[in-house]
Amino acid sequence: MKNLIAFVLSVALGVLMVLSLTNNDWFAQFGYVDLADRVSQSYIDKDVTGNPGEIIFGITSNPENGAANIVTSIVVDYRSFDTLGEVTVLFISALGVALLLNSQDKNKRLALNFKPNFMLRVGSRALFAIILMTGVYVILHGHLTPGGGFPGGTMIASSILLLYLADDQFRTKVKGFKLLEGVAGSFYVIIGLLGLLLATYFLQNFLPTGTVGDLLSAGVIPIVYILIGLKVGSEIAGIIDNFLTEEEVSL
Amino acid sequence: MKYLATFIVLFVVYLFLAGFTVYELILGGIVSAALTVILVKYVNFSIDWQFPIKLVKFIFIYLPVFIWKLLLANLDVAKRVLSPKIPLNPGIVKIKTNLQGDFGKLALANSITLTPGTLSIDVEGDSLYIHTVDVKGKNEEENRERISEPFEKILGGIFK
Amino acid sequence: MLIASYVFLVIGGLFFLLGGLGILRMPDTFNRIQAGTKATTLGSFSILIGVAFANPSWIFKIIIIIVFIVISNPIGSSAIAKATYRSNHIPTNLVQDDLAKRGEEHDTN
Amino acid sequence: MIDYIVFSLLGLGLLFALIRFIKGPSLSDKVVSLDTFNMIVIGVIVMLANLFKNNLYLDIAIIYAILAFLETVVFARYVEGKKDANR
Repeated sequence: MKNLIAFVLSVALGVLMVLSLTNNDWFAQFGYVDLADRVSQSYIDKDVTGNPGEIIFGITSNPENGAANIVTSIVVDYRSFDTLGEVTVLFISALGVALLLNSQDKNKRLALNFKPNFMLRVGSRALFAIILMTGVYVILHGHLTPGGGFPGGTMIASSILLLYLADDQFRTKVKGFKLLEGVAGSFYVIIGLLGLLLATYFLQNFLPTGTVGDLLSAGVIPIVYILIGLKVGSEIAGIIDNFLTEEEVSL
Repeated sequence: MKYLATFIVLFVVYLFLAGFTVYELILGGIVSAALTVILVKYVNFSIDWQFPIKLVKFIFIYLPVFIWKLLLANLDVAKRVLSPKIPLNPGIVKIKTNLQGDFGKLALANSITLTPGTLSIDVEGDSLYIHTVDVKGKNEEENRERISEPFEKILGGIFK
Repeated sequence: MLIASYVFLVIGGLFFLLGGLGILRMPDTFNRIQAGTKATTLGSFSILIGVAFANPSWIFKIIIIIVFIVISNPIGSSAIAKATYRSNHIPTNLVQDDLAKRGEEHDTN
Repeated sequence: MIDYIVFSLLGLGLLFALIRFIKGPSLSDKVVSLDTFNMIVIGVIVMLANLFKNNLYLDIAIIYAILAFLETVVFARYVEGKKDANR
């Protein structure tokens, strides 16, 4: 009985799919697509000859997208929805690692049978600040210099990895990471919705773009990059913590 | 006091990386203050009212000695590497130090690594284990006099 | 100014070359660590100072890089040395070994 | 002209470190040569910054220095944990 229902349902679904593909206005015949229906008209109208002029670092103000770094302007502005998906993929993989490696709440640090070097232990406490600040700098200047949220977040996570390697008693607050991750992810969506409200579409840049090359330019891009950096950093730090802890055996 | 030291370190690193404009100053201040509150447990920077004097001592007394020793070390390495038969008499020796603070010992160990023919392997309590290319001293005192004496005198004045 | 920059750059390149040669020619691991660490630290020092002479406005970033390298390079090499010592790869040509004589309680594996 | 000289010196250094990396009888020899290799690459990046007159390369140099240090530490901890992995 169950099999029969499943069979009927899948056949019906297949028929619907085929019908919708063959005889539908949205899926035109091969070669007969009208791009104006599928892509926003403003992007089609734009061409090289309509360029208002050169973009000069530090002089040009209020361009369409204020980021001096072209990769950033594509990743976080034009294809920001894609980036939201990437961040979600990272979140899901972190969740999978957490599910696989520790199913309980109470975990203790994996005991290694060798002590860390003294110089490494003391030096990492000093170098930690430099590494972390460099990560923050990379995140905050994502729209001006090479870098951005993903490498900066990874550097923050690697500073925490350094502390884990250099001190065999060290534990971070995993709860704080989870909270930070959730807050950053939801703020990303909220910014997207604000773009939908204040401008026309999801994740649109709704702040003024400023002068190219200034710290406060490129509208919403730095904010999004800060959120991405926090999210990536906390996720990777959480993964590192998962790998270096073990379940507390309570007999 | 610990908060102030952490804040200063973070702020200076940020400013050196980002440059000295007004926006950077404001943003760096905010970010460093926020991070200071979070991180103060994990770092152990400390500061007191003598810090400027120590910094001046560090730059003008310690650094020239350090750079001179680093140059000598490299000439020593060059001499060893370029001679057709490499002269070696290696060993691991243990020397005592009088420095107390963790950073003082770290600075001493780092300086020893970068001076001619020595490489600090580990520090335990107040004894340093050092691999040296050429064991000359017969006992601990002689080794100490040869390896760590010049730095210990200077660092003792800076890190107590 | 430019002459000083050139001098420092060439010195830095020579010391980097010396580091590579030391890594290649030294007979055991500890000596390789020594040669590599010293030569690359002074080499990067010298190249960075040369670049700072050529472009004086970059001095602050260069200071950060120098400070990081001078702190991190000896620490890294000491970590490798400790690891080499512990992983049963002690060179047999040591004439004296004080690290083996220390208390047994540190040798927990 | 001076750039050619410095780059060729750095390239020779890289070559020697690479030979030791391939030859290196034990794992820690390979880690040491990798450390030296990374430091020389930092020198190359700084030289590129000087050549192109663009200080964005210095950002890359500092990030590379940080990652090289972390790599050294991670490998050192790995070698330290393996008692007989070093042959």
